[in-house]
Amino acid sequence: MKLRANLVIGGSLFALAILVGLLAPWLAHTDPVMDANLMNAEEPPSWTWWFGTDDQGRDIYSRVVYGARVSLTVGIISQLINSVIGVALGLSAGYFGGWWDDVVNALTNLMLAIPSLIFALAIMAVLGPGLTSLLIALGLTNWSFTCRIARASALSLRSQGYVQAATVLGYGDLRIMITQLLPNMLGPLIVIGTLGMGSAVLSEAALSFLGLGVRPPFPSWGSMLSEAREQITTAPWLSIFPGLAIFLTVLGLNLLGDGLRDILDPQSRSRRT
Amino acid sequence: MTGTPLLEVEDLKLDLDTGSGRVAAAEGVSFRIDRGETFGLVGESGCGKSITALALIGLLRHPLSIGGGVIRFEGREIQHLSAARQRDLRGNRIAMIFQEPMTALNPVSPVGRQIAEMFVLHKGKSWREADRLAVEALANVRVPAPERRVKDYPHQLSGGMRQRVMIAIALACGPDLLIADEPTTALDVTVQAEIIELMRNLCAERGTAILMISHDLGLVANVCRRVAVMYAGRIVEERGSADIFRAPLHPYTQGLVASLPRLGSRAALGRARLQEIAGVVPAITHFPDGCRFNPRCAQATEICRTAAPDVDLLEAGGLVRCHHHA
Amino acid sequence: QTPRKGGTIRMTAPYGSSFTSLDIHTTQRAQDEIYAKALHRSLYIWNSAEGKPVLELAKEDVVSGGGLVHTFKLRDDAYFHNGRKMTADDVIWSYNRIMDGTKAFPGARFVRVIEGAAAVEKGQAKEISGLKKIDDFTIEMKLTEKVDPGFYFFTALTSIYPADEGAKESFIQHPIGLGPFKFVEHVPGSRIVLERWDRFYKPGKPYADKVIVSIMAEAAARDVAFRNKEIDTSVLGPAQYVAYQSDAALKGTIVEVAEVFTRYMGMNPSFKPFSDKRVRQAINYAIDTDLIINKLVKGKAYRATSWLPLTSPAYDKAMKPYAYDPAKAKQLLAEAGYPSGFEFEWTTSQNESWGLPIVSAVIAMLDKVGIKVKVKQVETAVLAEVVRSGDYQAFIYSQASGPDPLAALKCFHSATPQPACNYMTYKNADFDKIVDQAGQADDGAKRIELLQKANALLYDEAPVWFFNYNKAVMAVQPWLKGIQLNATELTHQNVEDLWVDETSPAK
Amino acid sequence: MLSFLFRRLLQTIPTVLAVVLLVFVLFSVVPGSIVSSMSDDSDPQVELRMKKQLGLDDPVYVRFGAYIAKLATGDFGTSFRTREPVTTMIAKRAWPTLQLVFAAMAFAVVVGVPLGFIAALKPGGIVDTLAMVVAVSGLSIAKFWLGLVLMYLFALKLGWLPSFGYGDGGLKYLLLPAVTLGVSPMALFARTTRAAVLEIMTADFVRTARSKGMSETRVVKWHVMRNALVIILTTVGLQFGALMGQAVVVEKLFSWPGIGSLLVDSVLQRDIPAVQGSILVVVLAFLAINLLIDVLYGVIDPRIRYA
Amino acid sequence: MHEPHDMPGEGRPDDDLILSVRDLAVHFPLGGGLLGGGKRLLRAVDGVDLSLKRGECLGLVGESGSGKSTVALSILGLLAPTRGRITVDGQVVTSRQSGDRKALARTVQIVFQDPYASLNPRQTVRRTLEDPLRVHGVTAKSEIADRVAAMLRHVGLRPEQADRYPHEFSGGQRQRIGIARALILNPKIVICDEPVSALDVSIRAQIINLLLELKDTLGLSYIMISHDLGVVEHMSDRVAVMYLGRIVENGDWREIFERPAHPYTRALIAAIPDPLHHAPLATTGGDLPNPLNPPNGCAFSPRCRFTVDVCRSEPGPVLETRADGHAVRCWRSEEIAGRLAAAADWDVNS
Ligand SMILES: Nc1ncnc2c1ncn2[C@@H]1O[C@H](COP(=O)(O)OP(=O)(O)OP(=O)(O)O)[C@@H](O)[C@H]1O
Ligand SMILES: Nc1ncnc2c1ncn2[C@@H]1O[C@H](COP(=O)(O)OP(=O)(O)OP(=O)(O)O)[C@@H](O)[C@H]1O
Ligand SMILES: [Mg+2]
Ligand SMILES: [Mg+2]
Repeated sequence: MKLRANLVIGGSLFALAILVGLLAPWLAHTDPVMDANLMNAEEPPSWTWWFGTDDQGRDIYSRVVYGARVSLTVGIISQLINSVIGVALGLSAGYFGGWWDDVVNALTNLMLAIPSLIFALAIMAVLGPGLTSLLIALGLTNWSFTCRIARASALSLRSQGYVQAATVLGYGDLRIMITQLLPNMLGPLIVIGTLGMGSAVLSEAALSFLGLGVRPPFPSWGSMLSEAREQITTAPWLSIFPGLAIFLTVLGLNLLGDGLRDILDPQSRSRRT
Repeated sequence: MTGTPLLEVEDLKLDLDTGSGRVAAAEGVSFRIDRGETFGLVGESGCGKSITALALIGLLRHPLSIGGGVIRFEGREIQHLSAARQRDLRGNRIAMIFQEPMTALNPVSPVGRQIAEMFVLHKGKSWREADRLAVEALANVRVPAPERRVKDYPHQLSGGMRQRVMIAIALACGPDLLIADEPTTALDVTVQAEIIELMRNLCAERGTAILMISHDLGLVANVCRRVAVMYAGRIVEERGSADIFRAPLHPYTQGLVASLPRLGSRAALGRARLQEIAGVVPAITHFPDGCRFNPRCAQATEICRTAAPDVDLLEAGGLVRCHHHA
Repeated sequence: QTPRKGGTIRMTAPYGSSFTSLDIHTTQRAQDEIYAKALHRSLYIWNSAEGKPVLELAKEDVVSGGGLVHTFKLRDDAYFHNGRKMTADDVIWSYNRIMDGTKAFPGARFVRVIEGAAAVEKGQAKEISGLKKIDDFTIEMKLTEKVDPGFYFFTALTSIYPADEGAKESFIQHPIGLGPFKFVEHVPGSRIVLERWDRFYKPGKPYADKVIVSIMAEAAARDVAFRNKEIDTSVLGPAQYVAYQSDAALKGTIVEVAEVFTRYMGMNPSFKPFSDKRVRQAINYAIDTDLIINKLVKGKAYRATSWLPLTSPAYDKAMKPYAYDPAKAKQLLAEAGYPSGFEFEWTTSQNESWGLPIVSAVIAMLDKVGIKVKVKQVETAVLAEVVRSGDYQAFIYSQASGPDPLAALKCFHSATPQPACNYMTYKNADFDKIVDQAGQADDGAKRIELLQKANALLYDEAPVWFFNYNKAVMAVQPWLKGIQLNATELTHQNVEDLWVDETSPAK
Repeated sequence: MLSFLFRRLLQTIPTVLAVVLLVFVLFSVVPGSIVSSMSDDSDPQVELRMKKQLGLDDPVYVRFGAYIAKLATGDFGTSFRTREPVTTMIAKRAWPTLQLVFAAMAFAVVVGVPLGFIAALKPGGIVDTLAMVVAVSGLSIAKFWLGLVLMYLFALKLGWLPSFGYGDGGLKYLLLPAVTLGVSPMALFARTTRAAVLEIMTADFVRTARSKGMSETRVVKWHVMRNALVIILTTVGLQFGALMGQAVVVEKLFSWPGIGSLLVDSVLQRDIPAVQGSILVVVLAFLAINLLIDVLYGVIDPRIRYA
Repeated sequence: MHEPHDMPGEGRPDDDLILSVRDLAVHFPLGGGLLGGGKRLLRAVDGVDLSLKRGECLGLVGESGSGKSTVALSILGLLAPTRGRITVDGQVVTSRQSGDRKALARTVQIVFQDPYASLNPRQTVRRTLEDPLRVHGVTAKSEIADRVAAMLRHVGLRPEQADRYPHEFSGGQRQRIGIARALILNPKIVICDEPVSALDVSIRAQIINLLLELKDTLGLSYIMISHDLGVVEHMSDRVAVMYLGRIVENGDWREIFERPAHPYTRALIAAIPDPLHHAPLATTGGDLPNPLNPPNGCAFSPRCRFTVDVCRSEPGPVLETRADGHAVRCWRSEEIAGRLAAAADWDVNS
């Protein structure tokens, strides 16, 4: 019962966020960047301005709607990069073992030892702010967990009958990894991926706070929230709506991850939450 | 030791909550065990042996529950007792050992302490006293150097040793009934022999009755005086062990006895094609109508497919649940 | 009201999450001078009331040698915090130290005005030849140009160190100065604590027993702390400026001053469209600068009428800013050959009052006259480099335009190299001539007149979009008295003049 | 045991070297240099001289070699920005960060673990649902936002706690930042504990314990807790890393004088020795803590033995 | 039914030998990783000689951990032997070289114990059976389809079931699929590693019968690994008994079961409970020793009723094949045989 609630609520929240992002041009009332009209600056929420306007007179509702694109792009793409790196390294390390495994292990330990936010911060400082840098910074710094899981799964699957059978049948290594191992470790990986997306959205906000976020004027929720923080008492709507958008989306992803875990990865509940 | 049997199970029904309704995982289970008796319960995987055992000791947990019937221990109904009263019986009067001695012991607690707990729980001993008694208990199950072994953790012991520790725990308070749920399935034959002998001897000394659960008919027949065979949640035959092996009455029992190669049979009779039991064991949610064995039974007739057979009490003692037993 | 003695002053350092260094010679960040004003003293000091530097460690300055030689009579009652009296040797030692070429102290650019200083910097001499000790409290200083040394020797970059102590390694952990307060404790990244120096040379001062300078870069946190009465001063950004103005309880705490910083968009003349004066003017016409100042900067700035700011002695009240006139802008663009506009890349930092938010607002306005903008956002440190290397098409910046108007306008002199401060590599022979004349002028009024002329010329030439002069705003708790309206940097307070009354919650 | 510790220490050396190399390579391609951010001096010669003085005109590999050589003697170099030895800079920042991280961890453990336990005892109950709603919310909220809200609530509205700063190092200054930092690990621990306890409750040995006639409370106390601890400990160890990362945000928000804010400053100002030093210290701290946790494992879980 | 290979295969020419294992040793280094100090060697297999003739079924029995599966995996090239030489159908097995791997795949295959873990849950039965053919260069679609259908029929499944996933089958059916997969490349040798021990009791007979049938129709050779002595006796032509990484007895099935010469073999047989006698079971002393720390001398000496000094000090003698093909590794086998023949009640525990 709880399982379904997780999935349904989480799934709907995430789906909603995606939908908003996709339909942004139709949902938004105004252009999120160009329609700055200082005459309308800092209007509180009203029938005209659903979420109010910011200090440049831009419609916050429209910016939140468009912000979904940036924030979700950051979440999804950076996590995809992480997953690809993590799976490629972890899977091959677990399967081949030996020196390659040692190398991957060392790399993973290295990545685990440097807090990812700090690593991302350093990369951002080097690359400069902007969406691409952000994708790279977040995409390169969060794969260690995926890698560990992939490696552990590969290690345990490697001794499974069907993988041994495939070897005995003369399958090539790549074929074994792709057709025998990968499909059977997908469950936990999807779960981690979902949770990872949520943390990437939060990391984007944190980096924005530190002054190294997405390059404006294109709005991301994190940069909107970060820019609005000074006015939290005087113009709370500036931060409430992007804050809520982040909260609900990450909440959705976390719930979805939990729900998926119950279905896809039931045995590893306690491995990580 | 008079008329009241130690344990009496009558028409026990065990429900499984599948999430979309309840199904009976076992039903109409009735048997009785006298003091000091050895009673065997045999059946294939999933036929309901373990849940029956758990029901007896009051350890069924959601999604399983007792759906009807009576469990009497020394003449008292125990299935409705308060949790505290049930706990007094559990471990103290009715003890249980499980299949996997590795996982059945707490990996981060020394085995001595796990035995000592019994004395603290049921005998009101101090830990110090209990620890001393634990050494004794370990010595009783013929563990060499018990003073040293009590400090060991389960992973430091071999499978056979672990099962001995389980037996020590189970017999610590001198229970009247020992439920052994496949105590040797995870062990090698040589170790199995030792564990079985140990159990048999200790229980005989103390007059403890044994309910021995296994899927190995040969083993149960060797150990127990009476044997019940379960199939798909029902007891299909219950008789003296020699009888049931020599002249099985239920087609399923017949199949079991004939289908497996027994040691020495090839030497004696030459290699013959083994007799097969057709089909597969039905899933709990898809028990067939009528006799549950009918889709696999060579002798099935129309009635087998429509009506569930009743229990036939045999004159020579024991029972059979078949429309056609001769 | 007579100042109360005692109490604790709790100031904030809002420009970063740490002080750069306790060796004030090494750092030129405004952040660091906040504490340095309490700890150190220089030859001169900025007098906010008069709007110019005045003598501090010297009692008298006699000029001779065609305006190039200055003979300073030093105070004989200034004691370092270790109890030793300051002498001419300390001044000479300090200036020599600043010229140590291997250390690249930022104050070198001021001391370099003394003859022979550059030779020390290059390692060709051991001591500055233009600096002579006459006696313990008299010093002679020969300059390379005819300038007012006050503008060169008033900041903390040229603080006088005790010659013996300053050379020790431990100095950086436990600095010793001549200021009204002596060093007690520094928790890096958190705060500096100073306590009254009893032998400070101004009688009766300082008033307070203790000064705490807390480092608080986060405006939102500062806001809470100020409202919560945990700090006595807080620098306000535009948003909070508005909020405090509209809050009855806080309105009275606001202190504001026009600072000598000009905010502008610099245009690179080597980028084709910007080489045309008409295009540059068109940009000035196309932007509704007042609207941005009112709405976006929330009135926390003064409209720029040309380069020199309100508080500059050479400011010309008669000047009027460019009007908002998109039609005129379009026309000028058409005349310049860009009837349908063009596109340029605009490099900016994130700064809230002269960076990205402004750029975002301007984009929309320029869009209306057909000019498209591509934003390139960089960090402040990177922007500084970009600006000095000329690696931009346009940038937006805040540049010091005072206190010395001559120095400020020299930035547009063609002889000034780009990395120095001629960031737009501006070249105009007429302008050069007027500025050169102003430099030679002996008469102050004449000099001002010439500078105003140069300033007006810049207005027409429009090498930049004249945006605004900074209005520095600080909130000051009602119990803190004696705040000075320092146009060079409002947070730089002569702490000996501050005092707190008994309503202060601090012990 | 000692040799185990020694071997583990040896194993950290490659990690440390790799971190050094990584940061070096990263910042050798960086645009904008410390020199330009420190002075807008007009004289390019000065800049050159300064670069020379800071050793910035050498090729990266030379600088790297020199750095490693110094590092081997325990010298982290001199900060470009403050010209102080990095070692002293970090030494002053280490204690506040340690305080913050450990206080946050303590909060997370003390609140999160019991919360998870309580939730697991009645899965699906009201307490469980509430606890898990809190937990998943705690994981989903932007940290600096939470910090601001807490600041407003506890400092401004209620006036219970100071809103910022390290103050005199007293406990009251620590509370808000520590709670802000601790909320997400707290949520995580609540979830991990709950999951661990639920899983252990289905373990065979728990069934054995029940078959002994033990009450549920005793089952939990005698058999579940210690096993759950093993799982929780792993999460705690890993969370230290995340916490040190998040500390960057919290320290900046609360003007907390720790390594995190030093790091951000240094990164933004390209003070490579300071960046290098701070990251190294964070990594070393993380490794040390995890070493400690490995030792703790041995205490709690007898299956792990160090030869 | 007939008993095709019931007679010992003496006198057959040596080229009948399809598999030979000489002095095989597989040692696993343990510890040495993150935890633990020096590495310790686990001698899982330590000097094993085996041979398998064409059409023969060799039973391999022994307690858990005695190294049976390790021998199997080495023959399949899945484990690199520490020592020794394995020849399969004239070809020397080396592990991991993919060229050889394919050739080996067409000669030796394996049926695993656990029918649940040995099928890829994400592949249909068709993929499971077609892929090996493709890997081995069969490209014609029709040929692939035909071979898969034929194989499914061989193992008693219907070809239309091919598009289902493993979880849609019962345990017995899965084991049939596992057998089909092992046979799809027409191997000559099939290693069955406990093929029925994870199956429902009532299903076992089906699989045993199927395996015996296939052996005859397809002319296969088997290595049959099992705990269940009944099954081994039923299926094998020859039986090898393993103890702690070594073969302790090897011979014709009838010899082994009727005249077991090694005390360990005797103990194994004696420990089987007799359902018809409510009699005590024969017990050996204690458990299998820790393979990391094997006893000195003969590995079985601590558990053996006949242990004398030489057993404790000297490792067991070399496995010597007697004239009747029977080989025993025991210092006292002759002696014991003589004494017990006289006593005749050796299986009753003292
Ligand atoms: N916790 C549970 N949830 C759902 N189904 C259960 C649960 N426990 C038991 N069952 C079902 O109840 C039936 C009887 O299970 P039980 O464990 O008694 O079988 P068994 O006869 O002991 O078999 P085995 O030989 O495998 O131990 C099985 O079909 C099983 O799937
Ligand atoms: N990959 C491995 N690494 C380390 N030790 C191993 C490995 N594989 C097997 N072993 C060890 O080698 C010994 C022999 O194992 P093997 O699986 O061959 O025994 P087995 O006779 O097949 O036992 P079972 O009857 O339980 O299948 C065991 O002690 C086992 O623990
Ligand atoms: Mg069971
Ligand atoms: Mg095996």
